[in-house]
Amino acid sequence: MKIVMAIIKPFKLEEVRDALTAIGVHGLTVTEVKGYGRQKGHTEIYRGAEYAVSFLPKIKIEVAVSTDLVPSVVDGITAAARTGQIGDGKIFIMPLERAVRIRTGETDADAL
Amino acid sequence: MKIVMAIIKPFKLEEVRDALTAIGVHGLTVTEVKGYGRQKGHTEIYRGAEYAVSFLPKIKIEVAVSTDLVPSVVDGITAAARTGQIGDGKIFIMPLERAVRIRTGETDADAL
Amino acid sequence: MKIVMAIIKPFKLEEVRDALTAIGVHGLTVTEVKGYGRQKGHTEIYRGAEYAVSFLPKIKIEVAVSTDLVPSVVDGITAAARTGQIGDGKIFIMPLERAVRIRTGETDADAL
Amino acid sequence: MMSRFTSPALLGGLALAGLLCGPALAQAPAAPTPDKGDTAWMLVATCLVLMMSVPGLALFYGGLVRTKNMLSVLTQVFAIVCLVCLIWVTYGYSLTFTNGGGLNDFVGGFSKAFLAGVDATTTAATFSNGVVIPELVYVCFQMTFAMITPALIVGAFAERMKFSALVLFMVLWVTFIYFPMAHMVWYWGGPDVVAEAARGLAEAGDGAAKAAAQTRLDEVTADAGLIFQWGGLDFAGGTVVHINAGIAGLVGCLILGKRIGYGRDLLAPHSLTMTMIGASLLWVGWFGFNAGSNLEANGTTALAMMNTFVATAAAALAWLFVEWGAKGKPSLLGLVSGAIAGLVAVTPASGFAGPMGSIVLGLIAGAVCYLFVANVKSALGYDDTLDVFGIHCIGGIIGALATGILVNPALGGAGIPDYVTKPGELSIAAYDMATVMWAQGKAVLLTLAWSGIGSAILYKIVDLIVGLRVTHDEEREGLDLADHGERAYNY
Amino acid sequence: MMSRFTSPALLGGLALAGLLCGPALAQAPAAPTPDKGDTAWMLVATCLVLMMSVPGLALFYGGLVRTKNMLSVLTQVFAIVCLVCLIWVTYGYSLTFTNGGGLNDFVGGFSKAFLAGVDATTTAATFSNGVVIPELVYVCFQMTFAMITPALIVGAFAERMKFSALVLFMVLWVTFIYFPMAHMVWYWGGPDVVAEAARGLAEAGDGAAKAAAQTRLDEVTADAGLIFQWGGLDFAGGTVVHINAGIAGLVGCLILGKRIGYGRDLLAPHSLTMTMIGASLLWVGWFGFNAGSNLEANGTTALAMMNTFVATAAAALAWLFVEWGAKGKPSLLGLVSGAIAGLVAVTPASGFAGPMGSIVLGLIAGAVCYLFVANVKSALGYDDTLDVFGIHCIGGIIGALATGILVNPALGGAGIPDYVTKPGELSIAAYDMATVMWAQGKAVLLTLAWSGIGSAILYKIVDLIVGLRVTHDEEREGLDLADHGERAYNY
Amino acid sequence: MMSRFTSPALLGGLALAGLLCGPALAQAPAAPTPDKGDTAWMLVATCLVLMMSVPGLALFYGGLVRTKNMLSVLTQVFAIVCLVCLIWVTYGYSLTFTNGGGLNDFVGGFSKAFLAGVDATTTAATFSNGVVIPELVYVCFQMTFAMITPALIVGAFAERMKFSALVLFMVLWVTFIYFPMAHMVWYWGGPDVVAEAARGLAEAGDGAAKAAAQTRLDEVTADAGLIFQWGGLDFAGGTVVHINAGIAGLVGCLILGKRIGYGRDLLAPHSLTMTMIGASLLWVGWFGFNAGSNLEANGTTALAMMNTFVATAAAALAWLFVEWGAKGKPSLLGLVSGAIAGLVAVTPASGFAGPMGSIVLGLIAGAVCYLFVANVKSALGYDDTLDVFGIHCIGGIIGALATGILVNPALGGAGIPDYVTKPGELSIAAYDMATVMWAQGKAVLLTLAWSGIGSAILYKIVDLIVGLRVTHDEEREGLDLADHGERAYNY
Ligand SMILES: Nc1ncnc2c1ncn2[C@@H]1O[C@H](COP(=O)(O)OP(=O)(O)O)[C@@H](O)[C@H]1O
Ligand SMILES: Nc1ncnc2c1ncn2[C@@H]1O[C@H](COP(=O)(O)OP(=O)(O)O)[C@@H](O)[C@H]1O
Ligand SMILES: Nc1ncnc2c1ncn2[C@@H]1O[C@H](COP(=O)(O)OP(=O)(O)O)[C@@H](O)[C@H]1O
Repeated sequence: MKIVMAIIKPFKLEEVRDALTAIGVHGLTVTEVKGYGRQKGHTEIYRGAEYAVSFLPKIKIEVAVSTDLVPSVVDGITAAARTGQIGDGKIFIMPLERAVRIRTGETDADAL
Repeated sequence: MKIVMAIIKPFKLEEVRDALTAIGVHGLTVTEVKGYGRQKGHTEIYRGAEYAVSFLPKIKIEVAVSTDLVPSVVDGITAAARTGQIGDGKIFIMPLERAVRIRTGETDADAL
Repeated sequence: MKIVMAIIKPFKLEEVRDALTAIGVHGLTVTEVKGYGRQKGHTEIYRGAEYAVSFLPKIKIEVAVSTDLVPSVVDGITAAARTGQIGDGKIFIMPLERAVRIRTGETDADAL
Repeated sequence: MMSRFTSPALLGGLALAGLLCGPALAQAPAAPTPDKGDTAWMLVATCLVLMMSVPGLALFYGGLVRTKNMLSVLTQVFAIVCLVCLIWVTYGYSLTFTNGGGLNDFVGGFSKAFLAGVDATTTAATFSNGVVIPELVYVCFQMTFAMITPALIVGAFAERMKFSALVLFMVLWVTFIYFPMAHMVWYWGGPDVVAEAARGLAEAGDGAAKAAAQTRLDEVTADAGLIFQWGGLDFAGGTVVHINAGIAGLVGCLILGKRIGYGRDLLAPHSLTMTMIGASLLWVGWFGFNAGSNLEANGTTALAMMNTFVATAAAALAWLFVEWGAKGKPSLLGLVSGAIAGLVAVTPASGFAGPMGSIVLGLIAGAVCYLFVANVKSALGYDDTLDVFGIHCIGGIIGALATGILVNPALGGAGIPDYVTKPGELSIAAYDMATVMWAQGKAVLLTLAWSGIGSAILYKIVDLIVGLRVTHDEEREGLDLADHGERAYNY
Repeated sequence: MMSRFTSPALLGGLALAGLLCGPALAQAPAAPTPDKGDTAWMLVATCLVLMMSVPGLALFYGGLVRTKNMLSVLTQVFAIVCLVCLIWVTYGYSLTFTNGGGLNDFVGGFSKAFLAGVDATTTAATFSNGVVIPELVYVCFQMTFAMITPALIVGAFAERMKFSALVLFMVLWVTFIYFPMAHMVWYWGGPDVVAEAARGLAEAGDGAAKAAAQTRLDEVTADAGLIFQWGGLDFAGGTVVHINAGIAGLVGCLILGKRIGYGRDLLAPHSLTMTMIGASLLWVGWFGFNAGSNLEANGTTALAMMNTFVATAAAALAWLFVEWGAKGKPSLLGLVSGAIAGLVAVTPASGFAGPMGSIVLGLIAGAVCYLFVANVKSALGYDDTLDVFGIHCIGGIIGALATGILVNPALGGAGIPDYVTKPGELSIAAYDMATVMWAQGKAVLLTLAWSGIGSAILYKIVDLIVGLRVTHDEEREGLDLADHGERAYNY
Repeated sequence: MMSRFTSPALLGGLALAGLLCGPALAQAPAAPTPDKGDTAWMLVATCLVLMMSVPGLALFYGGLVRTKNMLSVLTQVFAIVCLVCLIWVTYGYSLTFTNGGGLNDFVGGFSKAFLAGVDATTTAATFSNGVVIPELVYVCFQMTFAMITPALIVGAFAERMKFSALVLFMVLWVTFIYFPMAHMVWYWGGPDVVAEAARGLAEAGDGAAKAAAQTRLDEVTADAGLIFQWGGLDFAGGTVVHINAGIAGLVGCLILGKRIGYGRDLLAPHSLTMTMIGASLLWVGWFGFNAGSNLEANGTTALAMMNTFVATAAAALAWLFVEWGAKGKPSLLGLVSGAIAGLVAVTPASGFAGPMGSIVLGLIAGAVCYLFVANVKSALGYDDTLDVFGIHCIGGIIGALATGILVNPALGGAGIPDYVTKPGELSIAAYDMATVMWAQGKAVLLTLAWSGIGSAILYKIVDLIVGLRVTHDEEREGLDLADHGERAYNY
């Protein structure tokens, strides 16, 4: 199993969620994060004092999936989250050794 | 070492924290997240416009522990976080290659 | 590749960011988290009722880097985030199997 | 022919004495001096109406938009208040409350531009013979009405209009839509002038003298805005303020088009707490608006206050319970939206209706506006962000028409004042429903037409000059950062 | 026997002239006309008291609950205000301020139901002979008191009571608890009626005439609520408003039981910012409440304002410093809680005490309420969510008793008015501590009993009909989503 | 020598009749009785000025600090208001508004300590002969000025000053800086006293009688504060309130030093929403401040209101557009900061200038304060957290000097009153620019010196006793938790 972690633009969340549901992924966890990267931020001015804000609001999605699903998940996310502009985000894939569903105690594949 | 990542219901945080302390885990990191899964959300209505909210507030707990502790940690969390109802959440176990305590530079087991 | 996950004191973010940029890491993701550990929290009193608050505000930084960069990244973060007092935080290193840049589809090293 | 003076139209016209505004005619020093109790009340009423705009309306609206647009709404409302303030003293007051010569039916002139001739010693008439207030407090009180009316429109195209476009539009709108409307409905000579002319006629012998006196009286009663002459009843601004702003808002949101994600994404209010604070301050301030419109501190003022209490409560509960029944839950947003609908509806009726009539009016306004906002809007599918049309225009029309019915003494109403029959003292004229409703109907239609068409033209002009709407990326990022380079919150 | 008229009890009773409320008796047109300065002030005072409820109290309470229940508190307070508004004009005003015939000691009648006979021309008496105000402004002013009192109770069972249950309970509570209490304490005939009867007696010859005049005077002084006749002093509502609501709250939280996690989880206020805004608006609005209770704009009104300033400041600082000493930190919540405690305590005393006496009263109220909330409550272990009992009931009792002492001219107090000795002008009666304190004590006890027992019965009835409390899951999710389907914030 | 009485200095002095404050001299019962309209207005004005401090100023300031310091700002402002309240009635009012004997030029005495001799029957003079108000409302009104002035200083060293130090400093500051300043600018005998003496002189025969009358008049005119005698014009407190607090703030932030991270980290306002609410309430409340300073409800009150409207709007727009041009975006913070700058600048001029003059004043104040805050401050590099100096001191100086020009009738000003030439009625004295400006200049300089030097000494004293600043760790954690053990928000 893998944990697929994607950093995307906030307003893309709904589309990505739908894309994942479409390929049979029915659970995911979302976190509001701030991202720093190539995409340049904006400037805020308060009473003449200028502040360059380089951290931009992003959404982090974590999905645990069985290894075989990974490619389609990656493609699904990529397709749904892309705008073609800098700042679209990244997808990271990490190994997941074990998964447990708290309610039932089911493990691994059954837990997802 | 492993990183144990658990997604639980918000009001269970205190109990889970106590359970972990009980088995000798004295550090953890908590994140407020939103979860999507089997548990159905609620509907919000604003001036007649209905919105189905499918993302529910959850708490994500991340604990770095030595491998031998993993089973008891999983059991502890499961016991403390379970209500038996849909939405209790998941536990994910990921490999942790290295840990460092910033203050002292101690590494791995000593860092936890 | 690795995912370097660091938990630091909030007011150290800027310094850590600069340290990373200095060693050529130009992207990272930041999350506001709450930490529980050795560092003792504070007490809040509302109309005579005292509450011990043991969760402290921390910042979680996640950086995906090529394996060879890990040591310098760890050193950079450690140096920048250290105050020498309890609560400085931790650095965790996890394996990263794959990385994708959503905008271009580039993968792994090119995606970072 | 004296008959002319008992004609319902004129009685209606005189009934307008019941209207918000006395004349701006400065009285000679010989004239009656202001009662300090009236002056104190009008000073306070003015503060209350300012509080309706800032922070009241700004918070009511701001709480309903998404976080990323909160600051833009606050800025828009506050900026409009400041802009109109300067425009009002420059030429707005003059265009509204002076004789416009040939154009007098529609708009005033420039004789009081830059407040020429207005100082701490001049006075303005009220609706009681021989009772005046300092003209400057009257100018201030009227100014607060000119400030809030354009600010109401903001809600219709919130979250997408360019700030520069908004500023330009509002300057044009108050100049070409608001001032003329206010003049048409509220400009007249005041009770003493009418009484004097009427007395002249009464005392005049026959023949030439009588004819002359008659002509004089005709002149006096003709020296008023068009709708005033028609005899439309509007105690505190149902037509001038609410219908006027409501229709301008509808036209605006139709021309600007829907927000990105409208109907798809969750466009939930970012802080109903702020909306509730705003609604509460609007209610509190509205007593200055409605009860202040009596220009005196007397029993009628108390009546206007009472009506403003009960109609609001009735409408709030009506909306709450109808929604509870229809959607299964009683909502705070429904409760406060109903309250505003009630306040809007009772505005033109506040000094004319009786308390029980006002309760009925409130119940109707709350239920109808709910249906409009919850069903009609989605059915028609336009994106009136904060329901300016559904609440202010619809509520205003309900109120304007209901006023014609509830003024009837038989229904506990105050009746239509007549300053002519017994010059110098106020008598109540006979009530003729047909006449009154005809006048009310014409007033509503003219307002809808003038503001609807006029606003459409102004939007187009502004679109050509600076463009009305922000870019898609700016709209996504939110107007706060895009237009103002600030964020409402940095928690 | 004239002696009766100098009996302390009666003097105390007449002292009630100092009370919040004049009679609702409409005066004949012949009667004195209102001074516009008084009218202006009462119009404003009414707006101020409404502002105390919405947004004041709603924010003070709302800020103290958890985010997930914020919206429910706002909705509850706003809905109560609207409900009571309609009930008041329907039968509340009549039940409170008319003669109740056989039940007159306890409650009024229905002669003014639907505001029958009340219009823009009728007037209400004040506490000065020959001074009246428009009855409608008096009705509005009194209405705002009836609105805020039940809203105060909300704090006791916040975060767990079902909205439908709350609505039903409040309708019953104002009807069976509030209106009777207000009648018992505030209903009387007014100074002119008393003066007239007294003059009659003075001028009466001997024998039959004298006896008749005596009977007449007895009737007049008997035409008042029970506590009024006892001679309890309550300038602005210490018993009727604060003790009344406070005890009802205590009973409520005992019957509903503790919140889930009480004593275990961190039930911290979600926004002390909102609480501070609420406290500030309560203070500002309270001048309408206390100074407005004089029904005139004169020196006594200014005295009430001064007392409302200093007692509040003293209590706020007392709580701050006591807590600073006891817990090691000066807290904002302590500061504003003390301010409210001071406002509550000075309410019955505001027009009777002198400034220095009010400072002492404030210091005591702040310190005692702190001890109660911080120690006694946890000792007894009941879950009065927002300390309605600890602040309003305890503070109200302290104020009610202190009023009996501070009214003493020897302590700088205003003294007890006597309308009988010199009919037509106000004279100050001799001060007899025992008598006054006895009257105050009885008033407090009757209030505690009437409201405590009565409320308990009403809670049980409501529990049977709709159930008082939400389910565990709903309580965990929060009332905002569970009861209203909305969230206070969507940041 | 009568000439003395036409000397510009004295005329200027008498012009101070235009000042905020009448004397506290209680009039004999024989004296004129208060008009209830005036009383009503002053009661309201007092409520409005309290609302400026809490919640107004607290929110305006609080919104501008970081979340972790929000609660500390709210606590500081609320605590200052309560502290000054008790100090004022204890000895503040007496030190300000009684004759200080040998020190009378600089400060009053203790004859009215604990409000000795002040009760519901005593009255205070206004600026019209024969017009008085209840002394207690005057005491309350003045008290609200004493409350807000020290609270203004808080903004300069926000986010780093220790609460205990702040409490101690404020107690000392009002005692040694504010009360004397207020006495110097506002203490005088009132129009009736002057008129009586002048009449005496007029009626006096020649020789001894005339000399005696002359001496009497000299005494009367000499029984006033130093700046009052100089003839400085300050309608509502430009010097006493704004320059006074502004310079004290500058000195404070220089002594405490910069905040950690100043110039490096993003020290963005945590809630411009709160700042906007605060600014709006400040504007609304400021009508009580400026128009209330006329102590009556008449045409001049209306003039002060009008000026307070237009100067504010003009300054808000000036700042908005200048920043728009300079930085490329129109900001909400700029808009509301400009509004405050305009309110500050028009404060001393509000009853003297004409509307058009006030607009010009506002435009200048908005633009200059912007330049000061945006450029000068960063150039000089001091950390005046919330720009107390840049807005209140600079704006106050602009207003004080402009008042001397705009009072000129030739520029639409109200002119300088003269109570002597025609005893008993108000006449306007000839305008002599040099004299007036000289008086204004001296007033400004004395204020800067007295408050600047005095405050520096007090800061040092407090630093020695308790230490002014929190530790680095506490500053990082935020004052809310460090000083008060609470958080402003727990979302
Ligand atoms: N090395 C990295 N490790 C973790 N997160 C990263 C890294 N690089 C970029 N990100 C995340 O991806 C987001 C988008 O990256 P950015 O360089 O701005 O644009 P793009 O994804 O188009 O290259 C960043 O805001 C950040 O949250
Ligand atoms: N595949 C997944 N990857 C990541 N998080 C998941 C996944 N499935 C569920 N979750 C998280 O677990 C939470 C609970 O899952 P849900 O299906 O609602 O109930 P249950 O845990 O009882 O099966 C979700 O809200 C989501 O945050
Ligand atoms: N075992 C752990 N797993 C995950 N996070 C941890 C663990 N131990 C500590 N942390 C995080 O590191 C932070 C600092 O740890 P703490 O023990 O307080 O101080 P120090 O880092 O100096 O040992 C904690 O607040 C928590 O967020």
